[in-house]
Amino acid sequence: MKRNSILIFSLVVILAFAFSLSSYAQDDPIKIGAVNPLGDITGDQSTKAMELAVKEINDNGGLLGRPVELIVVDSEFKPEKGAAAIDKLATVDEVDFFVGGMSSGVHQAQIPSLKKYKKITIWAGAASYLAEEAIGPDADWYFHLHPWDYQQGESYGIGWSDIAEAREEVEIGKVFLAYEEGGFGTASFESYEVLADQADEGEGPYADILSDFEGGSFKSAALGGGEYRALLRRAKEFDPDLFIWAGYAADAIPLLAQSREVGFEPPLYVGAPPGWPADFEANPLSDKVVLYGMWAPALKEVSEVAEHFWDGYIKMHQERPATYFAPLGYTNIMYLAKAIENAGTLEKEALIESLENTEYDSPLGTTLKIAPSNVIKHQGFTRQKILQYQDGQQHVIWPFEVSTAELEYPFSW
Amino acid sequence: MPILQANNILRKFGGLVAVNDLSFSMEKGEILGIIGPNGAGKTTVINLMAGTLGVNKGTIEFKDEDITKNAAYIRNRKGIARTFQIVRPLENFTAIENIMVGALFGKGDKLNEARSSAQNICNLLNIKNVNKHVDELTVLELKKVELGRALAADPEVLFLDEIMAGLTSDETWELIDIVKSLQKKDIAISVVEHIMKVVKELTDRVIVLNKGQIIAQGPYEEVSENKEVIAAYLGEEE
Amino acid sequence: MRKNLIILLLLIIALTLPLYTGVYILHIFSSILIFLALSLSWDMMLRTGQLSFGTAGFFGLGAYASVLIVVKMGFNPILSLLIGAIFSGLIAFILGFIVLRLREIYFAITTLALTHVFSVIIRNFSDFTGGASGTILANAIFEGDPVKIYYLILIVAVLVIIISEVFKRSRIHYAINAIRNDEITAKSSGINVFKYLLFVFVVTSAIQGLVGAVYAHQYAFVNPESTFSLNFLLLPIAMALVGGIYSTNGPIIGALLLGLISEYLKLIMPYGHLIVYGLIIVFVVLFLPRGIYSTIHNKLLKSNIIGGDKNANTASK
Amino acid sequence: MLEINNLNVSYGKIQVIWDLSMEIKENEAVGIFGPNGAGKSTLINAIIGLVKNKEGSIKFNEEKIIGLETHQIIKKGIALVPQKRELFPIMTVKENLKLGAAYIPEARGEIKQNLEFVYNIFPILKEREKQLAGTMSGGQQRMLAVGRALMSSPKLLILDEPSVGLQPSLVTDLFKKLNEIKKEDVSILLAEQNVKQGLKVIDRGYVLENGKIELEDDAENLTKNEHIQKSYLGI
Amino acid sequence: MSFSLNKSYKVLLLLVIFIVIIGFWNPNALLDGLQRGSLYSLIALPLALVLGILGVLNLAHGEFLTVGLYFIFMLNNRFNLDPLVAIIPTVIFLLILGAIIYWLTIKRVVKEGHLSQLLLTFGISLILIETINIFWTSMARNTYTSYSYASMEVGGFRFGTYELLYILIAVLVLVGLQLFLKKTRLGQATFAVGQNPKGAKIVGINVNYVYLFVFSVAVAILGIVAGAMLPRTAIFPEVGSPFTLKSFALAAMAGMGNLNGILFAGVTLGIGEAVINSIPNYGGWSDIVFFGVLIIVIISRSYRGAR
Repeated sequence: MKRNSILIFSLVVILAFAFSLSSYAQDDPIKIGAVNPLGDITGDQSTKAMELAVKEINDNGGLLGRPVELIVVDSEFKPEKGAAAIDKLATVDEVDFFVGGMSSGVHQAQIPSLKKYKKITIWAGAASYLAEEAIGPDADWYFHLHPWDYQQGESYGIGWSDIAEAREEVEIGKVFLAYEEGGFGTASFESYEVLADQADEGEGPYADILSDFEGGSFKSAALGGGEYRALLRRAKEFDPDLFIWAGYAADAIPLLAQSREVGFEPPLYVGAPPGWPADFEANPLSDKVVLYGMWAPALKEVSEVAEHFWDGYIKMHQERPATYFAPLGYTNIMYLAKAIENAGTLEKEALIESLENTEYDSPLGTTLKIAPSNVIKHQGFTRQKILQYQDGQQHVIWPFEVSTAELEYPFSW
Repeated sequence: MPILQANNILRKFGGLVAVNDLSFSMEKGEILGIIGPNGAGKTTVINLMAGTLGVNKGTIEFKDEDITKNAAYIRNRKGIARTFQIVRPLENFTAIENIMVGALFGKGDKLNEARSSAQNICNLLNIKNVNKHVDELTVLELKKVELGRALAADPEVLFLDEIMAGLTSDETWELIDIVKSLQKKDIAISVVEHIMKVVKELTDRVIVLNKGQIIAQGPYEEVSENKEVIAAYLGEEE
Repeated sequence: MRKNLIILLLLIIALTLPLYTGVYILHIFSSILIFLALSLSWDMMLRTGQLSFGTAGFFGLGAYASVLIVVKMGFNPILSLLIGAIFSGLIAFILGFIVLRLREIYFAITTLALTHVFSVIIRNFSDFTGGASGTILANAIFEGDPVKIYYLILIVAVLVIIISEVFKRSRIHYAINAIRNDEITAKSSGINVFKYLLFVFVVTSAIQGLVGAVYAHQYAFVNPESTFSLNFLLLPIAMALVGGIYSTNGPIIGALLLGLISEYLKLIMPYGHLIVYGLIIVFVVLFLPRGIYSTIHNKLLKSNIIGGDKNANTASK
Repeated sequence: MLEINNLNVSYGKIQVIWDLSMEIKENEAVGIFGPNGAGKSTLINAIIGLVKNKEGSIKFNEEKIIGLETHQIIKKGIALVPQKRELFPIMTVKENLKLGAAYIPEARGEIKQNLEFVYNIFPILKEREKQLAGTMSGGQQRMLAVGRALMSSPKLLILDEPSVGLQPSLVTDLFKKLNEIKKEDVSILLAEQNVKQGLKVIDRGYVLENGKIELEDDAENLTKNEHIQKSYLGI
Repeated sequence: MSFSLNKSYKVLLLLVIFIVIIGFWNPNALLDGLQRGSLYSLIALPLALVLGILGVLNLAHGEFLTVGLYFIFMLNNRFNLDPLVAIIPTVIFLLILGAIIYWLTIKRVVKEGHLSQLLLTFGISLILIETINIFWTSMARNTYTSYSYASMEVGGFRFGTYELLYILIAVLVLVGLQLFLKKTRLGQATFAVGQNPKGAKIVGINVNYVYLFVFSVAVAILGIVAGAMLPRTAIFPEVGSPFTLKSFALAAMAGMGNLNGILFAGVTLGIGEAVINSIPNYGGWSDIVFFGVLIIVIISRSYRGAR
């Protein structure tokens, strides 16, 4: 008897739950399902940029004569929630495509689900090589836009080689990497180690420029750390030509402040977090700090797409894009739309072929082009950019084609 | 032959010697009274015998076996049971479940056996509200439950710590009769009591403790005349 | 009789769920069952009076043990789930001799600290564990078949529910309930307190290890950040408390309710749903302090709608 | 001064005090006797507001105090010497005493006189005024508890079984001090198991059995009364 | 509840020896550890106060710090108030916030068991984090102050000066609390309630009022910490969260309610962490120091039977 109330109660909850879902069922539009961590600035802005793209597409009459609908589910940065989101989008909303991004941990949990549906998936986040291995070489429906962690290290090697060639005084012999001890930083370190070994053998992108490499880990302020001085003193002793840190936005200012405190002044001070703090450029400490990334607001000066995106985003959301995940999210949708238009159909084989062949001039300032990477067939961007904070503005230094300013060298307090 | 024997046991709390070089023994079927003024160490003696506390020195023998090193639960299983001065019923249980705990673990009954042995004990002790939660029981019932839990372990030695405290006169008599009936089952019983009429009525023999030592022993009538005992109780008259 | 009927009905619903719901609902229920099992295992330890904060730690150990044994030694995945359970149980057995001397908040903080220690050790032995990046499985268990995974998790959850009920109906119940109430009385009633604490600690840790292993195999990866996440501690506790502690039904109701509410809230309000979630928790503590199950149950009991089945009514004092 | 009418008190579901009425007059010392568990402490806790579950009327100086919080009742001029003393173990003797007055508006100005008064009655407290309360012997702690209660310049002093845990000689000593305190315009309510000693202090007494008053008489008659002698004067 | 120092003389001696050795071997680690450890202690003090006096384990402790940091950030951002000056309004704001939260929620669970308190404060922490997230997003934010990275060089030994402020504030707050507890009427009431709530009622102390006061003051102290921290740290919605556990660890290590002990425990662990941090390639183990030492202290204490 006592379980009766429980039973009825659970039934009511289940029914209400199921009922709420039925309202999602609609037929007509092309449905794109996005999974992003909405509580986080990256996921939030990426989603908003996707909404902008969808709005633009629909304003232009949709795709293949059909409107486009974006259905967003929050991953909450939790693996099981992110994976369930894929199932919801596939089975309840019956979306045609998956898009989304961020955390590798969440993405790894989504991969079994993605493999179940084998729908065309265009992923904007997750850089860990483990995610790539988990996807495996056979997933021809899987397109990955963000450069993998090893590609990032590679591309900087190319960039610095270019810069060193163009600017005689720039020296990149000794590199010190400070990395946060979690998955993100450790993956960077591992890929740098590989590149350094290659350079020792006279191979790889760092072959001509790198002579000595050392790394050290720290606990990120984002995870309760924030004490870097011991590590910075080690770096100071090592006396690198290029100092680079791979941590999170929360580490940016404290690291700089503590570097200054211990008197550490490397000629190149580089940060490679996934995002930067709000108004970082307004902080005087930021001057001449080099950053790795995919995008800078300044790109709107040299790229029409970037300018178009910038204006559109601000108009629609009354806020500025603050992370490169915003233009990347926009790219995510626009690239898919363009491929659909090129293919003229939603049929999977044809569309995959079209995606392989479609090139898209992205607001990131580079053209998106699909090529195989270490494991998967369909990798999008492989290059990051080298940027620099100059006088309260982010400028693109390299690739030279889209550069908005020259490297200011050397870094000094 | 004594069933339980304490040889020169000593227990300190920090610097305070609570029980000092104490020896005594208990025989089958006798009721031994342990009396003495407040703070004499009576409850400590029970704690030491039941294993709730360990001794610093000395040995305890039960049926010619050295049990000094045995933990409380082992002593209980071997046949030494006790009640507590302030009743400590298991609050989430009903009356009968409290008693079942004794049967289950002290005696090693199976679950269904334990229920029937507990029911038997309830009958023996005249506990009527067997399925009431302990927080609904009267003081007398709680005392009986406490006694019942100890009895359920089927003990050969039973320590009763101020089991009459807080009862009315009628209730006290009821409980005295119950304890006497236990004596007939050949259980060696030891009672700590403040109420002298109970001691007088119940015990075959008493030991009088003061400051952790025995100052007198023998039948109650004899001991109650002892000058040292009276002084210990009343203090030196000024 | 009637009670059995309802249990049967619920079991039939659970067993036939894949027939009339889609993959998504199945996935949600799989997650809920995972947390349900964790919540119940935490509650089972609590019934001894020991507040454990080690749930996430043993969850993570089990996950790592089972994944690594598959990746490094090519074990059968199903078998590896058992290895996960055994490994967590074994570590709990060893640690139990040390930490089960502790009580209350000291036990809680030590088990929590152990969780961190586990994760730091695993992160730093990167050659074997994959370090901070973690390790992936080539394939999710059952090739990711959601129905099979659902049944696997259902079996685990039912197993845990059965263990919980066995605990409630056997002498274990009398022992651990007595220990929680009054350790000294328990000892002088012949109960080997340490043995029972150790037993329950090992069993519940093994359950947590098993659940961790299943979770890892469902998603085919482990890494220190997500596998030792405090979500696997805080959510199960919240579920048990919201539902009602010291019972089998409480954590079940709590897990179902919080699991469904959180998913539902997320769909109806993408932004800020966690605030509402927090408000619900605060509300429950303030107005239903014994948890939903116990509150409803006691109300019904008082109004004599249901009989005096006192066994089930073991809410906090 | 204190007037209790038809008081019923329960702990949870168990009713402990049944329809109890009693009174204490100005400058009177009243005893409540009864064995363990008779309800003496519960009655005192009800008066002082430490037990919430109660019905009936309790008036102090014509003012209704039932339902007030403990700290409010204390401020009306009632002081308690609890059975378990309830001292502040890691404060010194002097600090403990001062706390007795610090939160009573009337007593705050009289700290000096009261301190002197207490030291006079219990010279040992003066000797040990810098010692931590927790390190003193049971008897000294009892004196400190009485002293702390006196610091609040109470009109009514309630003592809950002050003899528990004390050596008989100390009990005798303590009750002598109570006789001294009695002279100082203070009413006393003394709950005791130890009737023999208690009767030396009080003017009038109630005998409590199972939450009900069985007997009320003046001290002299109580001493003679067969009933209590039999039940409680065993030793 | 023991505020006394007496028992910790031996520990103190060991600590001094430890510090001297570290000082000779690696002065940088010593200073880093002292500064960090002081910060840990500062944050742990109010948690220990609430735990010791109310008996409430506040899981939202770190979130109150977060709220303080954001409040100061806002004052700095909008009104250009220096973070250290902004401490004053922030302390007042947090005092009021603490009082409100106490009245609305904590008050009802003070007498309940630890479990209700845990769940309640867990709910509160969730609400606080998510509210901040909605207002300010998850983006990390900073203030800029020119003094926050100042450093000095004495005889070739270079060290940062700003975080010396942590040590100073930690000592000041601790001394202030001790003086307050010893010298003021409210402080004595607090001290009394901490030792014996029933005894406190009996001497006429309004225990509920003391609880309210202690909880609010504990939250308000976090305002001071927030002001000192902000120039050196980035803020984001979870910035305070990791400190709850660390504070709890320190309180447990010091022994419940031992305020002096918290400073010693914090400094010891801070130095321990700094030492591990300064060993190349073993920095990843520094968490082990914190939790390993914690476990060892708790267990060894239980073996001595002083639970």
